[in-house]
Amino acid sequence: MDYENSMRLEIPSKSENEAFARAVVGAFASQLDPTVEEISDVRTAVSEAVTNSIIHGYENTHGMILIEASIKNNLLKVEVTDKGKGIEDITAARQPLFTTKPELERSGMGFTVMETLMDSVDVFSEPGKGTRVVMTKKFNSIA
Amino acid sequence: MDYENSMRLEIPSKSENEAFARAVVGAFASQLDPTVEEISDVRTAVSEAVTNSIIHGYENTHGMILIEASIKNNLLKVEVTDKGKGIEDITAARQPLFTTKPELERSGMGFTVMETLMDSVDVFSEPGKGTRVVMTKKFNSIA
Amino acid sequence: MQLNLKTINKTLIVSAFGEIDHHTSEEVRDKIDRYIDASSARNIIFDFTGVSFMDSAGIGVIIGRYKKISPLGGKFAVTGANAQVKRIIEISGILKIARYYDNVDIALSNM
Amino acid sequence: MQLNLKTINKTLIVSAFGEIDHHTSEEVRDKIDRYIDASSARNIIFDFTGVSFMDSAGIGVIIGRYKKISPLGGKFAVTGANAQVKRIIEISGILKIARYYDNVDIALSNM
Ligand SMILES: Nc1ncnc2c1ncn2[C@@H]1O[C@H](COP(=O)(O)OP(=O)(O)O)[C@@H](O)[C@H]1O
Ligand SMILES: Nc1ncnc2c1ncn2[C@@H]1O[C@H](COP(=O)(O)OP(=O)(O)O)[C@@H](O)[C@H]1O
Repeated sequence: MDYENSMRLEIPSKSENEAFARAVVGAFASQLDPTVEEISDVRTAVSEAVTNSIIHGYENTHGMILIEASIKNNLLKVEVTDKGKGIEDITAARQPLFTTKPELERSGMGFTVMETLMDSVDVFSEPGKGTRVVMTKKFNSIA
Repeated sequence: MDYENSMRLEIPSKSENEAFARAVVGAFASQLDPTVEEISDVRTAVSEAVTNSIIHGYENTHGMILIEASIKNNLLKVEVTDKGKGIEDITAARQPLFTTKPELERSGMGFTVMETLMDSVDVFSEPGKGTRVVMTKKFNSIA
Repeated sequence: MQLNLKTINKTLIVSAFGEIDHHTSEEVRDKIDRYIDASSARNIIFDFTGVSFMDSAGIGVIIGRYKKISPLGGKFAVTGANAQVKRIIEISGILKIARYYDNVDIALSNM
Repeated sequence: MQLNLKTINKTLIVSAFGEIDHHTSEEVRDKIDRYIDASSARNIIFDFTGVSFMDSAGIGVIIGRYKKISPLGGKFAVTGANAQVKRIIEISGILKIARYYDNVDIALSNM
């Protein structure tokens, strides 16, 4: 039987919304009857992507972040989109330890964390236009 | 000091999203450092409004529900909007025990619950166009 | 939605677990009605000890079951509600048709 | 973000409570740095027993403190992480610069 659901959340780029964003996607994913670990992985990956939009995309100025999630059977897709400054070199940005904000003590591990915890991570970005991170994860709890 | 935040959530009119919608607004309201009772009140009111959009607005057909919430200092505003069938007589609809779906064992207490638990409830509706319920609640936990 | 149903002295004790809303209420209703039809229960105790959340959909379920058993002269009680559920029960006026008891044992001794 | 800081035998024990992300990390960082500057601590134990969630912002905090104390020859340990926090610690490669111990007592006896 095919099961489908979706959500679309818009929030302002405030750092207190990092916790809110991961809570929302975690609650959405809970329909998949996930294990604690699966939910943790999704919450962590969302936290990384949303934080990046706040710090790097909007550089702590005001902007909106769009978080879309959809479920198709046991596959979760999460997209985090900002209209911020964008990424010059996506391949470089995805390298472990690469960061353009060392002064903020960023570890450069955000993309690495997303890639490790999710099954796929795609990054679409254009300097001056914004960034979209598309992540998927297959949940094993329901077949 | 002025504190502001907002969120905008769109979900399809599926009954399993009733629990998700109240969880999201509950998580959003938790910034207000609420009491357990304040959070319960908001969760319950959101559950009523979203359920009404699903059952009465879209009559269990497919449609989108928009849930907007904003915080200004200690005031929470929640708006639930559907593009469903609308309400002919809003005054009648708000009466306790009034329901157009007795066959679904609706108690007709939805609006009464919202009015009791929130500080204000405004209903805007046009037959054939849709319904918007606007609710506010002042949280006492932060001054 | 987990539901435990058992009969003691012609009183059906319904113990629900989880959240009762429109989404879960249909299953609750169907299970109770099938049980009532197959049993000799006359009275009903709704035990909410395991219910973390209920909205007016739950009220509809309670009133519906009341309508089903009251013609046969059955008694009706609710027990074990947390603060949120109690609030809904109070707002709904259900306490005009059902008595509230702290727990199932006290309710049973009043049936 | 609640933080408990204490020094035992020149080892600073940082016990954090709650969720460590970009939003909360600044406060964590500032509190630790002020404490280090005012104390005679040489080593640091990060105790995560009270931390329910951490993302890579927490890694930044740990590495930053490591850079602060390592020139003085200090030792570095992390303890008490739940499964989610442990995952982040593993992914980050932090275990190349810090040892992991199950609890603070064991960590202390290895400082
Ligand atoms: N949403 C975004 N907008 C603009 N730049 C971004 C965005 N996300 C990531 N980046 C860039 O990619 C780099 C690496 O990101 P990441 O691996 O998450 O590490 P960190 O956030 O610790 O810097 C960032 O330093 C930044 O330059
Ligand atoms: N979103 C909506 N769209 C259309 N009609 C609605 C909507 N919300 C409420 N109504 C109408 O108002 C009536 C009363 O609503 P309510 O007090 O919540 O009771 P109930 O949902 O139990 O019927 C409903 O029976 C319905 O006719």
